[in-house]
Amino acid sequence: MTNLSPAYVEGTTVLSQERLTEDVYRLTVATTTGGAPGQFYMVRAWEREPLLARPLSVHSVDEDTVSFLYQVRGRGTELLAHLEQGGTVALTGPLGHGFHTEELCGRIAIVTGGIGIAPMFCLARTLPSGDVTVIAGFKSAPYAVAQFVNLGVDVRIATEDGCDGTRGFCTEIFDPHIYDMVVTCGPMSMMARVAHLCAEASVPCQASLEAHMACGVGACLVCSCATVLGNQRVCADGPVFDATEVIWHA
Amino acid sequence: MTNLSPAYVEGTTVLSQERLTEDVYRLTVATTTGGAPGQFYMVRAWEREPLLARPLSVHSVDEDTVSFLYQVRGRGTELLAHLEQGGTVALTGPLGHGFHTEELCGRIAIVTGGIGIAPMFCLARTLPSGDVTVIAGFKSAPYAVAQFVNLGVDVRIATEDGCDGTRGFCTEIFDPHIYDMVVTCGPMSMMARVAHLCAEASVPCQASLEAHMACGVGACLVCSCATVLGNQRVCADGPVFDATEVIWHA
Amino acid sequence: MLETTLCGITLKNPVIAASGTFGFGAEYSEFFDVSRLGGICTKGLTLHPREGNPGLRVWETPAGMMNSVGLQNPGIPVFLERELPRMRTLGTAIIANIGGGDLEEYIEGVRLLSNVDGVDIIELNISCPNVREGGMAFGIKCDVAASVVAAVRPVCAKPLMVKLSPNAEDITAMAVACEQAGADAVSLVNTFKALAIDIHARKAVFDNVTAGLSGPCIKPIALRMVWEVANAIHIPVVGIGGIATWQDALEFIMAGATAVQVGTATFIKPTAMLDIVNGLEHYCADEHLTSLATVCNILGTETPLP
Amino acid sequence: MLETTLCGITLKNPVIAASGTFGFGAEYSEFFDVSRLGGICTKGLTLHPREGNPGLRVWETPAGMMNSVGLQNPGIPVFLERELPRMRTLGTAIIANIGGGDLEEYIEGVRLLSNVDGVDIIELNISCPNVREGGMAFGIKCDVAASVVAAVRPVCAKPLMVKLSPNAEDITAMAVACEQAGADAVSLVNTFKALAIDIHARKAVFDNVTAGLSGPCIKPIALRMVWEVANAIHIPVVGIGGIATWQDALEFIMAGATAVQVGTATFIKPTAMLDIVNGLEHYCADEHLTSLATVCNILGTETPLP
Ligand SMILES: Cc1cc2nc3c(=O)[nH]c(=O)nc-3n(C[C@H](O)[C@H](O)[C@H](O)COP(=O)(O)OP(=O)(O)OC[C@H]3O[C@@H](n4cnc5c(N)ncnc54)[C@H](O)[C@@H]3O)c2cc1C
Ligand SMILES: Cc1cc2nc3c(=O)[nH]c(=O)nc-3n(C[C@H](O)[C@H](O)[C@H](O)COP(=O)(O)OP(=O)(O)OC[C@H]3O[C@@H](n4cnc5c(N)ncnc54)[C@H](O)[C@@H]3O)c2cc1C
Ligand SMILES: Cc1cc2nc3c(=O)[nH]c(=O)nc-3n(C[C@H](O)[C@H](O)[C@H](O)COP(=O)(O)O)c2cc1C
Ligand SMILES: Cc1cc2nc3c(=O)[nH]c(=O)nc-3n(C[C@H](O)[C@H](O)[C@H](O)COP(=O)(O)O)c2cc1C
Ligand code: FES
Ligand code: FES
Repeated sequence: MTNLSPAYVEGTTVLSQERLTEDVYRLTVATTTGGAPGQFYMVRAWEREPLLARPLSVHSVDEDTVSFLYQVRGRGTELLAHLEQGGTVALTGPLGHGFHTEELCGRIAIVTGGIGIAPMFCLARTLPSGDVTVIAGFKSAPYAVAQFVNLGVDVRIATEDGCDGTRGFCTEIFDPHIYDMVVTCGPMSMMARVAHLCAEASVPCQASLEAHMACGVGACLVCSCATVLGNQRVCADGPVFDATEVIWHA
Repeated sequence: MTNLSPAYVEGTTVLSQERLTEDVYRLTVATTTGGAPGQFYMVRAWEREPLLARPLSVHSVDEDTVSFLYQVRGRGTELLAHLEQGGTVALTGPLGHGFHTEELCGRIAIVTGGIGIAPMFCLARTLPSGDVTVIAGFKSAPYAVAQFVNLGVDVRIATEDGCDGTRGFCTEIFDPHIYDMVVTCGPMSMMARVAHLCAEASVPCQASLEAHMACGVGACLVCSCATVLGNQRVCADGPVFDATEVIWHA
Repeated sequence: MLETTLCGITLKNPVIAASGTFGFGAEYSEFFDVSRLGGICTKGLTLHPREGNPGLRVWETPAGMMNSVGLQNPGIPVFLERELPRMRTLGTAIIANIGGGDLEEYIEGVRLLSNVDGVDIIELNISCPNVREGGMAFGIKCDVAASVVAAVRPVCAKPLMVKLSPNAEDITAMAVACEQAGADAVSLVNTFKALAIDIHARKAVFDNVTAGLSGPCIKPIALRMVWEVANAIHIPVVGIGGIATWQDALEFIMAGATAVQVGTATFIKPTAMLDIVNGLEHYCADEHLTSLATVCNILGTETPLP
Repeated sequence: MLETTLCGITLKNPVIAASGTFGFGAEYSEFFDVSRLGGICTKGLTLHPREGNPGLRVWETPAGMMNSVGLQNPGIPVFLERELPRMRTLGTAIIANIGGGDLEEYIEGVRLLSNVDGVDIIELNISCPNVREGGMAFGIKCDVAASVVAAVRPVCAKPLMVKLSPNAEDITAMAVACEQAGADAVSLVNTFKALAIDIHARKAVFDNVTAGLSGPCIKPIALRMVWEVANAIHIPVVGIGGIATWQDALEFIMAGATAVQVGTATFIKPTAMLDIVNGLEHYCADEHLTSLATVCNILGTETPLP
């Protein structure tokens, strides 16, 4: 899928804000700027504080809306959660290089931890559903999985507290050998584990990385991650990288 | 009237927010902390920015509410204007020394410029209405005057654009000689003029001064005004001063 | 748990009201039990009374404020007569902050404050940026600062804490010089020399042109300075600059501060210091610390950058 | 109206993208017409490529941010080959910002940049706080700074602008020293050395312990420094530090800056510099100014405080 080029737009209208769990929300805004799976926006719903915008992946997209799925972590996401229908946000995006969808064929595993599931819905929509398995780990109650089921995608769940699916980490119910391609997003430690399993099984893996960002567009170099090609910018060279290129323990 | 002692209370509920003109609002909050005429509160309706709270006079008070009458001037008052019923503010107050009501007898003139009318309603309520004349100046359309009329107080209006009452400044329709006591609040230049007229006519005058404030409680000394007694703190020694003690051109 | 010893004086806790932001302690007594504080620094005192600076005295900046009070104070004799007796009833340590126009004024001021009961520590302000002859010159160059400290040391019968300016050429060298000249502790930082311009009037906002910047905006720089100084001297360091929460206070302690002072945050919330004391108490309880000393100066002395 | 001459180079307007915040100009071309800018400073270049610092590189503070990028760059030869040709198509002045580990690296780097078309000004960064040997040491002491400037001057065929550190012991004396050593202009300030501590991990947030503070929080201090420097030297001053609006830019100009650089504000709003250019244009029109020079350095040289 082609990565779209970005714009900066203030005053984008909030169409809906849904609370999915205690701390997970889905925000839908009216914009035609779109986005490919794995691309993200820098989102700002406040004037001066915090200083920087927050990166959020495109969760779902259509001609004139974009949705974000996000978890409240700190001040920025807390302010996002205060938004109501009719409110406005400033958006910079879509940004970055998303998933290499042209490489995704055969049996595909989508392995996610927690809010790492966010970018996967718009990805799954572009894939032939019968070939896709989502293996999603959560701390406790799962969220945002029904929509995958609706797509006809096979969903397997692991929860740390055992409240749903298998008790434990998603990496424990993930066997790379039965897939041709793997994509992953979640905490770095979890993705490192997925990358390791895939490397052992010689299965290609695309990982969507996280980093603290300032500009989000590739200009400031604060979001670097160590790769075999040297330091790369998560925002502009990624966020999606070939997992074998990432130096996971750097 | 006795000046009440202050408290700091967060989460005071907004009971109503009325817009009186383009940029003048009346905010009523649920608090039992009260206030004497001329006392004020440090008001904060935001978390971090602007840094400091804003001083607002007690406009009206009863057992379990306090109202403020304010004009949007900058960022702080703009944020106040965004408050809606059910919202909350942090209040420090009531603060300062209000009008010396025990001295107010005989024929009393209340001379105000613009939003300087704010502290006068709760003052007028404590005075015998037949003895009081309000002489209020405005740039354009007057506000908050009907309530004085309802008290039975005589109200005379001057507007700079002549849209109501006499065209010109309120000081032009104010003759100190026909009063026994004068109280004034408004822009410093206007109060200086009132003070001058009163001094010439040997009529006692109480003026409620303005100053930029930080603490509002007398601890930081940033709000000083020059008086014949030396520098005084507007927040703690005032805001109401004997006009003859203020050095108006300092 | 929070008890702290600062140059021989026992403080209930390490949270002290910063000079010039807490008057003489009476004002905020209406809002909270000020005896719960570790101490109170008086408004900056000078031998003779001062009217302070004319013109506007306060201006807001992003996450900060500038002030140009200019050491308005009743003078030390009036302080001793009228304010100190009342302060002594507040139930917390009293730190007399003293400024001065010249060396003689400092010496005479310290002498007067030394002779009275009820002043626990003398804080020598060599760093006020808002007075023409008022100490800034003393706070820039190490040798000048050392000479002031050396001059007042013989007449100072109380613990002597020297308050350093972030405008000093080299604040670490300055702290070392003060230690060598006989200081019992240093406190830092005072306000940063800053400027604001009224673009409509086309002139400086303040009559004095520059004024002192304080508040959350300066915290990251102040914290760095405290860390550098704490690793360079052997006497206690009191951390100051933009502290608004218990987490901020803890950062200063971890950077090497024995105690902290809180200024601007009190304007934002009168009870801010109480929250800080309570927050530190909970932190110690949660982390099973018997004393904050356990987490004091834990970054180590290694300075990776020149 | 806004046309500005900076050491012989004509800029469309006085608004320049600050080094390290605008890449090599390509990234933000997607958001606005960067040819409307007065100029662009490149990311800090060094003779040899650098990977920059490991660990976290950014942290937010009240009204500011700290960064620890550490001069990651492809090296001057690669810059000249790959980035400069593209930059030259952007239609704005190109200012090559150069850092260095040692004197030799500075000299060789300046020599390389001097020999090419398309670089309009060389900005000598003697002030980056984020590289171990990377210039900070050069940016603290006047004599060291002067020696670097004197050393590169003979090999520098372009206008030479020296970027000063707010961490300098005496930034005014430093500017004077650079002027005497042959600088054609100075730009100030670079970031302030600052510290943040992760209280849960009980260690510094950054691997390097300290990092550089930028953004609106530093504006009042940077403005004061620009004013002091502008009144002490005769070469142009470029003002930098927390500029986010046209009003901020105008304050720096009134304080004596010939031009300004904008860094962090672009992260907050990609088109911030465009708004500043437009705002200054409207200001000039509204005030009937034919040039901003009319309002440059209007506070006067009188320094009421020592
Ligand atoms: C490309 C990209 C896409 C992302 N997409 C999503 C998404 O779709 N949904 C979602 O909920 N989150 C997403 N994130 C993470 C999200 O940006 C952070 O959770 C958010 O910035 C936290 O901001 P805050 O102010 O709420 O928390 P803060 O107070 O800033 O921090 C709270 C916690 O979050 C961590 N954190 C802060 N910023 C980041 C960051 N940029 N990346 C990783 N951790 C961070 C901090 O270290 C801290 O532990 C994405 C991050 C990146 C880099
Ligand atoms: C004791 C006292 C009582 C007051 N009572 C009222 C009241 O009842 N109703 C009302 O509308 N206003 C009142 N004011 C004035 C009010 O405090 C200011 O208008 C307000 O603080 C402006 O804040 P801002 O953030 O909106 O504007 P800012 O952006 O801070 O400033 C906008 C303009 O207002 C001026 N200003 C800012 N702060 C003050 C201040 N403290 N005093 C005077 N001018 C200031 C600035 O110089 C500027 O010109 C009172 C002021 C004092 C000192
Ligand atoms: C209004 C005001 C007045 C001050 N007066 C003094 C003073 O008289 N003596 C002094 O040593 N410091 C004085 N200071 C500096 C503070 O004590 C403190 O060092 C500085 O404000 C930084 O701390 P903060 O950021 O917590 O406010 C003053 C600060 C402010 C804001
Ligand atoms: C992420 C980042 C990287 C920077 N890199 C450089 C650099 O390579 N060279 C340099 O001279 N200054 C560098 N700076 C400093 C800026 O050019 C500027 O001097 C400083 O940020 C203050 O301006 P501001 O407050 O507008 O950001 C950098 C600043 C930031 C925020
Ligand atoms: S966030 Fe600026 S380069 Fe990635
Ligand atoms: S505002 Fe602090 S003394 Fe008046």
